[in-house]
Amino acid sequence: MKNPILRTALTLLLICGVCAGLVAAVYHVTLPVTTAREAEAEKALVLSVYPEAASLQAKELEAKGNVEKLTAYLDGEGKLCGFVGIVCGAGFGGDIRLVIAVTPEGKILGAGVQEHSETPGVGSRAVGGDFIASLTGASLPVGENGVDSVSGATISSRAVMAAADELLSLIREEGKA
Amino acid sequence: MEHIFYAVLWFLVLGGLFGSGLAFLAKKFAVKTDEREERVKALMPGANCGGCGFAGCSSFAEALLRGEATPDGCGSMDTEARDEICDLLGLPRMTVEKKVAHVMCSGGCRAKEKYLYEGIRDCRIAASLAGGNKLCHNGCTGLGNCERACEYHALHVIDGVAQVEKDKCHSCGACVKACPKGLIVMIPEKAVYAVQCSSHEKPKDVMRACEVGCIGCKKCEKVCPNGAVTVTDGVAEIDQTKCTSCGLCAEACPRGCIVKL
Amino acid sequence: MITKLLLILFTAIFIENYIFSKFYGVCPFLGVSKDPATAVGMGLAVTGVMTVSGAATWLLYRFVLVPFGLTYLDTLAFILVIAALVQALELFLKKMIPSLYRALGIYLPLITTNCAVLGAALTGISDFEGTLEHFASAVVYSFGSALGFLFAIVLFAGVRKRLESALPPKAFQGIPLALISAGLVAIAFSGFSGMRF
Amino acid sequence: MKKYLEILKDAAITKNPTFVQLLGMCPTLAVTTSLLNGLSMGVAVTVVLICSGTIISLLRRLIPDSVRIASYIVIISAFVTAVQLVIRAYLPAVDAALGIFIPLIVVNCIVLGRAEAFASKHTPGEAAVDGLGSGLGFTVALALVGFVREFLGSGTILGGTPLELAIPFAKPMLFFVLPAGAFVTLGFVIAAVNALRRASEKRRFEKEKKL
Repeated sequence: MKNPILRTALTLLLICGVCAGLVAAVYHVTLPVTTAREAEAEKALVLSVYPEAASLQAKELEAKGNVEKLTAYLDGEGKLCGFVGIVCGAGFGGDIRLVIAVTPEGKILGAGVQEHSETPGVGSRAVGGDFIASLTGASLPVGENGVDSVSGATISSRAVMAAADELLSLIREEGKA
Repeated sequence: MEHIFYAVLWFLVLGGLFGSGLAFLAKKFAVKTDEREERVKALMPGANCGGCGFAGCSSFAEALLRGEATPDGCGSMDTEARDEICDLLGLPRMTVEKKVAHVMCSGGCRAKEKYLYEGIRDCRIAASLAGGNKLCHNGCTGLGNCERACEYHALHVIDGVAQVEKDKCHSCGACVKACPKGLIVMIPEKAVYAVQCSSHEKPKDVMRACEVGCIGCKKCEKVCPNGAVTVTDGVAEIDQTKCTSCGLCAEACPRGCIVKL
Repeated sequence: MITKLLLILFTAIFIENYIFSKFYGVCPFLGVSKDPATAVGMGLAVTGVMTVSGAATWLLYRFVLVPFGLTYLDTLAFILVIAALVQALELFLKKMIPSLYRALGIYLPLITTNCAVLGAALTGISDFEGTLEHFASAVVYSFGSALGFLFAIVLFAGVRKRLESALPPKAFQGIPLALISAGLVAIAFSGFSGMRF
Repeated sequence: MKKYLEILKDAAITKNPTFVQLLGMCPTLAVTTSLLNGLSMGVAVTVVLICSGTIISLLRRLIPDSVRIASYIVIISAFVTAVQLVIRAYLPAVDAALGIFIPLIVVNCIVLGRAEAFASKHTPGEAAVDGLGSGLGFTVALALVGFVREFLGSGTILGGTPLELAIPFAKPMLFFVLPAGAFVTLGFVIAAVNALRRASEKRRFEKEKKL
């Protein structure tokens, strides 16, 4: 290979091609496992928030704005039993992704946190068990119905409540449509 | 399945594009470098210690190529590298005996103190207070400026006086500059016996100040078979070129300040 | 649109500073911040590379990786682009501005392994939309983070200048003292962390 | 065999990437909020170091100098992406904890540093051992910093035994889990290691002097 440019280009070309091939193969093998695991993790989260969902059919609804996913659950005869929404709130340290189960009338059946990056020990108290548990049973919008924020973690608690309220407004729209 | 095909295809394209681009740029922007320069730079010890008086190995190499310096300017280069550079530059082969640092004092705790020094652990600051806390004017204060200056951890302050680990010394001279009292000199590595005192005081003062100070009694000078030891201005010195390391001077010295390294 | 870009710029420099709150690029930061001159030189070189690579990686992602479903290869593609950019910059500087090339010396190839450059490229494409507006915000984000890096490295070079005259215990000399003072500066930066726009 | 042990000791202890060469600071500061994170990051980096070291030293004569860095970094990032995909598929907890810092192993100064300084000049066997050595050295360093930050910052060890057992009435100090705490903790840990190294060197020198 007298021409150095050709030799250099060919070497880098071969290396990139082989590497890409290797990674693509690994991706191809791991893809089914990853998607299966993620779907299962999400189903587990939904069940932890809305146990009855296991026996109902899920109907995917159109999600807007901060609400990333909204599924309605109908029983055998097609009667609407409840909704489960995954909604994102802008917390102190970053996004807080919540999973909330709501009855058609707007009462929260259960709530859980999928992912947050609040400051450990400060913001995380608002995203911890007790405050989220206090949401259960309250009806939306939570601001007026007796759910008070965690002292010292106001931004995070307000983010959680705002996210819940936004889910409600989307559900009300769905309800009318 | 087809994403694997696309992945390989696209990366072949990207790899080829960048590969040829870089190769083309390398040719177009090729800076006319003297190919000897790469070779000489590769032979450098790479310590950038400054012992040769230049800002680092690469500038010393450039000076070599411009002929402004000679290969024996660098002490910490091993001999084969120096020979190859001499051949590359067409100079006669130079032999440079490797020099190592040597502390011209062995007082430390055995040297009495004028006052109790509780200041900052720095020889230069201590020396500014009436020449340091030792009775002996140019005694080692043992606060370790040289130890800190040495990149290769070749110097350690033990029992209050700095001592050199010969095999670790890269003869870069950093310690020589660091010692405020100029107690550190470079002696040939092969030296076996060396004087560890640099006090030019009168015998009476030396006796009062330090247990191992040289009082200039000239016993070593008389006993040395080949005149390598001379006492000048109250302190003995060994001329390493004449010294055959017979060791007679060390035995003869009543103070024990001629030491076997 | 402009205000949104300015907010991104401000956030990237102060709130999510690349050194003090996200830890991208700490190796060159510790290595180069000894002397302010090389710190500025390094900071400018990194700014140039980060901005250009921010744009190039976004375009590569938009027109190659997304349409062909190769998003899992983003790291591989981005690092290839960055390495090629740095190598090209190195050749260019060696020929056109040898003095700057010699001043940067070892730290120029180090830009390839600088976590900040790849970090900016990867964060730039998070919650990705193919719009021109997102392209502008990605480029401004890279430029802002580079300015944050430059600001942090120059600020810290000043701090380290003061550290030279300090006489800590032997074990703390050099990097440990620099790290602890970097920790104190990081406390100051954590004051920004709560701001939301 | 002794040669390999020598390389291993040299890479892991005498030239420890974190405490002696001061490389790989970004993951050391960012990921060591807990001992488990530190360990998983260390293991991931070790795997990448060994694989990339072996391959790079296999190809060392084929790669022309003008694209040397580009080719090394592509090989390294291929292994890193493979490790990332495997972790995302089989170890979700580790993926959640380490997140963005797994792809950043590609630009970890240790990996490319070892590739250029060692792997490109030695045989694959030696490169693999050197990768293992520096990987172990890095993992130990990460584990140490991770332990200190987790114990002081969130008062637990591996998420389990609370702080109160060790020191009565002690409350965890949030500072050590925050970014600023990372800098300070690493500073103190390196200072402690320096002190140990200096003391052992002086003791060794004194012992030699006595011989």
